[in-house]
Amino acid sequence: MRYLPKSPQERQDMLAALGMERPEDLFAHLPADVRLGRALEIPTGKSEYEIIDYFKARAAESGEGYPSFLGAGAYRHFRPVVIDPLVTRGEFLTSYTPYQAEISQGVLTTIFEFQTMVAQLTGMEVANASMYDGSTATPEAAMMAIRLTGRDKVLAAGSLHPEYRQVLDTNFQHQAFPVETVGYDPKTGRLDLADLEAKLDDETAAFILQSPNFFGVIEDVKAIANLVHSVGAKLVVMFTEAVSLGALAPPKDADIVAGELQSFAHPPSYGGPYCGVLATKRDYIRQIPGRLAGQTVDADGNRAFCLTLSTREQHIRRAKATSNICTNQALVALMGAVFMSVYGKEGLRELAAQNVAKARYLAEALAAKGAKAVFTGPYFNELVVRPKVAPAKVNERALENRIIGGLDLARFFPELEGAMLVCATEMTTREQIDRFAEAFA
Amino acid sequence: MRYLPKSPQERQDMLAALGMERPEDLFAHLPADVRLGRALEIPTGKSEYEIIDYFKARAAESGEGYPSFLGAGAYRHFRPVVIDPLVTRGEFLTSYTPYQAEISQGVLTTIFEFQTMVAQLTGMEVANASMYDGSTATPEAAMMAIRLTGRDKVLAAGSLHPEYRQVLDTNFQHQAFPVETVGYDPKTGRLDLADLEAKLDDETAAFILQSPNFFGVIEDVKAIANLVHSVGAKLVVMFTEAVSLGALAPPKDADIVAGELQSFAHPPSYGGPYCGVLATKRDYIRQIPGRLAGQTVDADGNRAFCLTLSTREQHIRRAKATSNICTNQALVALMGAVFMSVYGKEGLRELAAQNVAKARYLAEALAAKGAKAVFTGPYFNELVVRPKVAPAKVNERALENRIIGGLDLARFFPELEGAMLVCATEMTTREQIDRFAEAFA
Amino acid sequence: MIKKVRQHQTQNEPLLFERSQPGKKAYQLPPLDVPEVDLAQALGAENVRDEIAGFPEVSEVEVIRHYTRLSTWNYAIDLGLYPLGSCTMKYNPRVNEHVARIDGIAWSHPYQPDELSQGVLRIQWDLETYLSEITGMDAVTLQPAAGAHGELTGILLIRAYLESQGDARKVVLIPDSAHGTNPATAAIAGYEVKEIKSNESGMIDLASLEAALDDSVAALMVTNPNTVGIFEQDIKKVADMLHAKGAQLYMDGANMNALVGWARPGDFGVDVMHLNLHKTFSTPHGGGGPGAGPVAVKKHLTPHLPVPRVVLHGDKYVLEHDRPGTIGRVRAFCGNFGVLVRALSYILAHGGDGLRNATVDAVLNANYIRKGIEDRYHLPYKAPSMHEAVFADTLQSKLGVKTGDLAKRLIDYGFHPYTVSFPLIVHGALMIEPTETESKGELDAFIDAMRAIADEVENDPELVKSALHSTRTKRVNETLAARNPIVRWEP
Amino acid sequence: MIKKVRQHQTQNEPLLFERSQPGKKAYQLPPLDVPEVDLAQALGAENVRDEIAGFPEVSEVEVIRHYTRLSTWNYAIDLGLYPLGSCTMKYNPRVNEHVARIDGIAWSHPYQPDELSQGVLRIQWDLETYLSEITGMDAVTLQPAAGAHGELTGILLIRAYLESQGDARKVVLIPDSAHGTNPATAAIAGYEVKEIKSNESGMIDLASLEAALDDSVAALMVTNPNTVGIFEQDIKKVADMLHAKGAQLYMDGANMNALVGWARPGDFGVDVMHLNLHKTFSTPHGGGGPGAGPVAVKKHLTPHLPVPRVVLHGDKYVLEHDRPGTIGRVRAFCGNFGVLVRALSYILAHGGDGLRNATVDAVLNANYIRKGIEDRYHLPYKAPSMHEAVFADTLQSKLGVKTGDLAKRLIDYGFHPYTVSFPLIVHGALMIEPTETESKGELDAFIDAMRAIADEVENDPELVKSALHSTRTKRVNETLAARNPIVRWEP
Ligand SMILES: Cc1ncc(COP(=O)(O)O)c(C=O)c1O
Ligand SMILES: Cc1ncc(COP(=O)(O)O)c(C=O)c1O
Repeated sequence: MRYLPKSPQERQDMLAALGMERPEDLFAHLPADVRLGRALEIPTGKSEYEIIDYFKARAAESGEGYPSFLGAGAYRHFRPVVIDPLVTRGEFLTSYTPYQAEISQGVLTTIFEFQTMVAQLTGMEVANASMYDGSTATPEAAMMAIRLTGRDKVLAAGSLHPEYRQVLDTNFQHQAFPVETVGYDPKTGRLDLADLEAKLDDETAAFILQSPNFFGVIEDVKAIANLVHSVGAKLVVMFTEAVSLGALAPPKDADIVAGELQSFAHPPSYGGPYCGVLATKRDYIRQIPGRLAGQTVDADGNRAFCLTLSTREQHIRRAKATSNICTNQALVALMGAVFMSVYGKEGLRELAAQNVAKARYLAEALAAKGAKAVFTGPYFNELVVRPKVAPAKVNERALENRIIGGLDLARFFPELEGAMLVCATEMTTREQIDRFAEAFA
Repeated sequence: MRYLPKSPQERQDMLAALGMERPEDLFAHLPADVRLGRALEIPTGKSEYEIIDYFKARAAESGEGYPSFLGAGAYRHFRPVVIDPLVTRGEFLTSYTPYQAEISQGVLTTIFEFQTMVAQLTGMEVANASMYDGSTATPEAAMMAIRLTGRDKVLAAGSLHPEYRQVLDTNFQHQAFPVETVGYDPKTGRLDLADLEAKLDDETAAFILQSPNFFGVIEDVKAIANLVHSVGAKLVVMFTEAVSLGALAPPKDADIVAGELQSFAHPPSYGGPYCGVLATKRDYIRQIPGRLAGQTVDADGNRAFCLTLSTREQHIRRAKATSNICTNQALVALMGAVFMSVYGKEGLRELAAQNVAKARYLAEALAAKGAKAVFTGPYFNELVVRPKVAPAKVNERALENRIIGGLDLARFFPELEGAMLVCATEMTTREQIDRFAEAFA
Repeated sequence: MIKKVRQHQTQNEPLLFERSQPGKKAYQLPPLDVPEVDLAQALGAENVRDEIAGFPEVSEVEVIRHYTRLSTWNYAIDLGLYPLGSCTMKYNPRVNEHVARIDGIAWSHPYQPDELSQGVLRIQWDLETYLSEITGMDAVTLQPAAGAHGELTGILLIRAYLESQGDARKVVLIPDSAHGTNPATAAIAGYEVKEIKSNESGMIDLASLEAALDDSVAALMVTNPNTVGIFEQDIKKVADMLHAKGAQLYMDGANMNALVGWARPGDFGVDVMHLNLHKTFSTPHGGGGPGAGPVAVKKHLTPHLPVPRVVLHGDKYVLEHDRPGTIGRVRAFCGNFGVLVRALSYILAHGGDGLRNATVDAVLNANYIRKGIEDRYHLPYKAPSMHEAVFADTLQSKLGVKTGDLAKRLIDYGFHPYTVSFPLIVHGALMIEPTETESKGELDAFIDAMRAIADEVENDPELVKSALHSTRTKRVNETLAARNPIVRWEP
Repeated sequence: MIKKVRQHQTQNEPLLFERSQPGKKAYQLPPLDVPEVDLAQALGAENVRDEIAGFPEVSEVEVIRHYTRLSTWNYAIDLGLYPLGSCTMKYNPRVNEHVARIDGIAWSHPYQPDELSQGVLRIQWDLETYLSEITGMDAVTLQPAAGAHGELTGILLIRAYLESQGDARKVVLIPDSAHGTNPATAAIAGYEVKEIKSNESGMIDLASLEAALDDSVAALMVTNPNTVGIFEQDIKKVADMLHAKGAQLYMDGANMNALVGWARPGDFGVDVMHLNLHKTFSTPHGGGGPGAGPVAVKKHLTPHLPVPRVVLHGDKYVLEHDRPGTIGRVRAFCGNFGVLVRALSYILAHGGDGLRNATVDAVLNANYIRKGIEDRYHLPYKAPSMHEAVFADTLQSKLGVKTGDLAKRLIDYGFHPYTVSFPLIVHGALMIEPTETESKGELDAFIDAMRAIADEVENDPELVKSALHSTRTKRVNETLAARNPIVRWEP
């Protein structure tokens, strides 16, 4: 088999060196009743051409080439061509976690740069090397706030990505940590500050906000931070659309900023692998979950990098670790780092500005067809509209024109029955928007 | 612009360092009447996404995804997936000709391995680093024979690839080198030995044969070699389908073997870039055109490689060089080397055997529709058939089913009016053949 | 004498931020095909950021050179043996990368309608089917993003099941040889961790298990083969003991590369387990991730599996979201889908027989190395090795040379070291896992190097303790890094 | 002090043949979907070969490691400055590689019908159009596979034209500064070569031209800017002198990177020229090729252009094959099409203004380097430099250090050397062409290195003469290689 670099003779020689004759002998010590007496029922091995055909066939069954107006936590953005040739260099693609710093400086340097760029982007002081994704970063951030405050009540905005909230609940339901929801203003789509104020108390460890929130609406982080801090709780600000940070004031009043970096160079890929990030204040560094690369020197006095503060982590601290995370999303983080290198300071802003412009054109095109924006709050590249017909109907019509429509909000928000979330990015063309608008007629 | 790594300030500083103010100053010394007074009429620079869209549109206009039964010097074969990730590593892709051996051992080693594998494949003793392609290798091989023999008359088989012959004529017409054609047997499709014998004389420098020839027919190289050598001439054997060498006895009775390696890992790519090869006897090494990598040692006594015998080449020998070739097809040769590494000894044979089997199935499928094979000689993966209707008609029908048919031979061989050359490779599926056969009904 | 590597130059490279110059660009966007908008107007002036201070500005060629140069400072599987015990660093087939990038797969959106997602759902269905067959379990969820995430999912499944039986219980038992994620996971799932001693042959000590096993115990988390590379001979008895007490058996499947095609956890009493697709199933580690940690369960746990589930309605695949007994959602969307694609590609390439043969070579390689050096390094446990062999630096530490020193010296010899100082039950551990994708030549070179180093320790211990001698970066001061953490660049 | 590189390890690797073992495989083919056939039966037993003696047998992971390891022994543009004079080693944009691999482009067959080839024909049409605009010539053929091939095509065009005027003539004049391919080409085209001296400012000496110019002269092959990087001030006069004698002016366009957007050969009297797309237009050199050498001509030469020609019939592109005056076919099919795709991609990326700006930076970089070292190295010709600056080792050779030694020492400093000992008119030449895709930082580092080496020559010439000191392969014995040529592996 092409993945096994042994000739039959070599295999025999090696068995002989062990005083064995047949491969079976290697497993002779397994208790007879645990050994599998038969071959696995999996079709015999395929050539790479058959494998490619299999996946091409699957791709053709998966909406290949359809324009789409879906966002809601997974966004379509241009991927600079340089990304794949760089991240698929064997030295990056096929290396392990850089525990042996001296022969891992390549990866370590990119992590250090990644941490720096994420911190710059989010307005925080420090960032970690990555989390699984935005959704799993949510309980990690909440746990961190709980450790920081010694309190255990958590509040979460009702406009937090519903699946992020579900992941938070799954993680918390079995610990005694209550999670309460703070409502949103049905007019603006922004957080209901009164409700927040009412629910905040000196038991509150953290309030988890998302901005732009699930409805695409930009929150007033400063005002919210003041309320949260007034009771000594921590403000966690989540984001799902990293591109928004090219234009939006970073949530620097937050204590922890966590979110999803998928928009930076990873295609939607049916939901993963993505790249969670977690950034915070320098003072909280010892409570950060996951890996951190730090700067130091080597024996020659040259600048060098290594994984650091690992006493926080499971392989040292075991049951008392800040998190159980081990493998993270390094390669996707590297894609993000290359993406940020390519766009840079001016590029990210221009990219964000194009997203804003496309979403405005989309909003007007749909409004012209009677699908008005549901919320008045400022939005980035997605918004909630209420078509004259049912969202399901709109999407059905769009699909007939080989267009993937928006997200029917009834799925997550019964009170928003009849409304849908639509998204436009720099990849969405005017012509696609015009065609999509037809479905609202 | 993204390809120019200068900030505006840096550019100004550098101009200043030269005592200049404006970019124009760098060209001030050009005579006024040669300077271009206007901007070039080329649309302003495009983003890579627009560039990709442009080429995707062109691809869609170029028969993308059509099965094809064309061969005739450009063949469709599987490309092992490992090839592109390896040959596009910057160290290979973006390096120059390895004149500085000490920092070019990577490329030099691959050339040395390439030369070895080509020699093994062709049954010759030595091979060069590559020629432009099979067609240009033809006059190079002929010139080599002329130098070796001191004679100047060249005979070429009528079944040599017609475009190879045209290139030979273009190169020779302006030198006093006559080129004569040796006919083929209209029954077998093999060389007309009598005609060869009649035309060979002691003026003859070389006879240029192709096997498998343009009709896909395998020639009796040994018999032909005997005739050619009997008058002291050199036998040049060309090939266009390298995969055939996985199954066919190598033309070891030839003095020079030249041909086209495109089949080894380069897609048809509308005709190029391909990879010409030239192999011969060790005694003739100083008459070889083009680059040669040779083994030597470095100052530490370690095995090393370098370009060698460059006294043959234009940059040293100038007007007396064995050829004017400088840039060759190194990267395509590297693809070929990786291809040969992947298939190896057993793989090439199995690959060739699959081609033989597919071509036999094709022949039977077409015969069943009344398109009989025109020649009786043994063939590899392409053959000449005579459909009941005109080839143009067959191809037209095939095209209606989104299939690219065969080559109408009337284009090159008036006497074969009504016949067509069809090819099947390991990529041609039974189902495609069956569908193509419909067009012959 | 070092035969594997030779000294060469590698390019230096500053940090991106040190390369940055105002106005350099590596990007260009297509012109807007819709009216431009004023950001302040559209977003509200107070919401618009000023420039991202310190963010890099470089050109395309500088991006290419930056990452290309950095890459040359890194060791990788594509360069040679990477014998990290417990990590299963095997060859990552390139076709996996190729198929994961096919447009319809890479660009499919998790919320696109099921009828337009039949292909991506089928991929998950097929992978679940094959993983069930390989593990001998009844069902699989592909949601978890990595092994540790799979552990959490698995423990939550046990908790949900036990709750449905009336009592979630309080304690999770974990052998002292376990990986750190096991106790960390149990704690996060709200369980108290009790450690079980290993016996003199490196296996679970049945007596200590017996002693610790009362009806407060929810589960035992066992790794099999365990972290010293030994198959737990009594695994069935262990399962019976647990089940008799109403507790569940969780298996950490990180070492599944030793069993695929030869033994199935489902056949030896495991109730729930995770797999590491980035180990056993060849998806690339990429410098630390991404991975995927599917969880396989027995029938009694299936009602509790996380949502969504891929189910087949007639001939259509659909995502099922509401399942009464579910523990809920463990990750947004459908897990690390792109990693699942790669793993399926690997399984298709091998097929059933191929996977079985791969396991043979994995175990053969480990034992071949064991045989090659066991006369020079202390082997604490003599039981037959499976996919990895674990040694101790006992002989060398007598001469003041520790496993960490041996590891650095191994780098001078051109190899990535084994896993250092894990598992904790072996003092000064050298944990060596070659995997099946290493040639005899590479293994022989490794054995020669290990033996040569053993000689050096005897003849010139200083040479070994003062390693590294041949890398562009010499020993890195990790203490300094931790004492004064600098985790970002500052102007 | 060397700041650009640091020593690191690189993996050793034997030749493929030395890795080979009977029965190892890196391939698998899909099962045959048609009946198998017996080779001996199908082909005739006498035509079937026995196994390919010595051919390699390795596995996929070994293929990956073999070429990956070898690649680490190689310098490249992606690693740093590659200032080979006359070679225009500029950054090769990755998008070019991407588009050349789009299915419909990579898999289009040269004999597929024109109506099914509109896209690939349009690509050629657009490229010809842009190259005509850039050169100021009337027509372009894309057939030639490289510069030298373009030269041959161009000289054959001149021959055909002169023949059509009644006499092909006998002589081609070539300056002594010319590249070796020029005389080699003229000879192959059946012309006698007469050399023209350069004058003290490195330009064509009009007197010697005058003297050599009689009606046996078919053409002058001039490189402009010439190979010392200087623009031929009298180029128009030269053209007039030739035309007055009925001779043609051929321009070697290898140095076109100095002129694009600023001056057009068609505007200064050139009748025919070639371009090197693998220089000026950024297609990768790939270790020596492939390239493409389009030839641009004035109207009077168009009837003789090689077949096929892409022509527009109404709104359809067609390949025109029969053209009475043509010199015939210079290459099978349509030239190095994939290279043409990359060059067009480059032109589209820059656009007209962009190309002009790129030329500015190319000339700026060359002059910046010149300025940076002209006080330490002898500059034989003082005329303003265009895209490259040519120095001589005069000062250093006094101390016994030759340009070749300086080049090797430059490698120790982490740079690929300049072009050594060319052009021949400069004794001990250092021919330096940075191109526009180098940053100021990279140029400053190069200047520092050149100056440091100049110091070393004065303080410690031996150090320089004994270079290399830092590479895995030390000075290679080229004499031995030539004396006893081993050009293939033998068991
Ligand atoms: C035995 C064992 N268990 C669990 C894990 C954790 O898996 P992951 O890193 O995928 O979270 C590892 C990985 O190192 C391991 O070796
Ligand atoms: C001045 C000059 N002319 C001609 C050539 C030959 O071009 P090619 O190598 O593409 O055949 C070169 C390339 O080195 C050159 O520098």
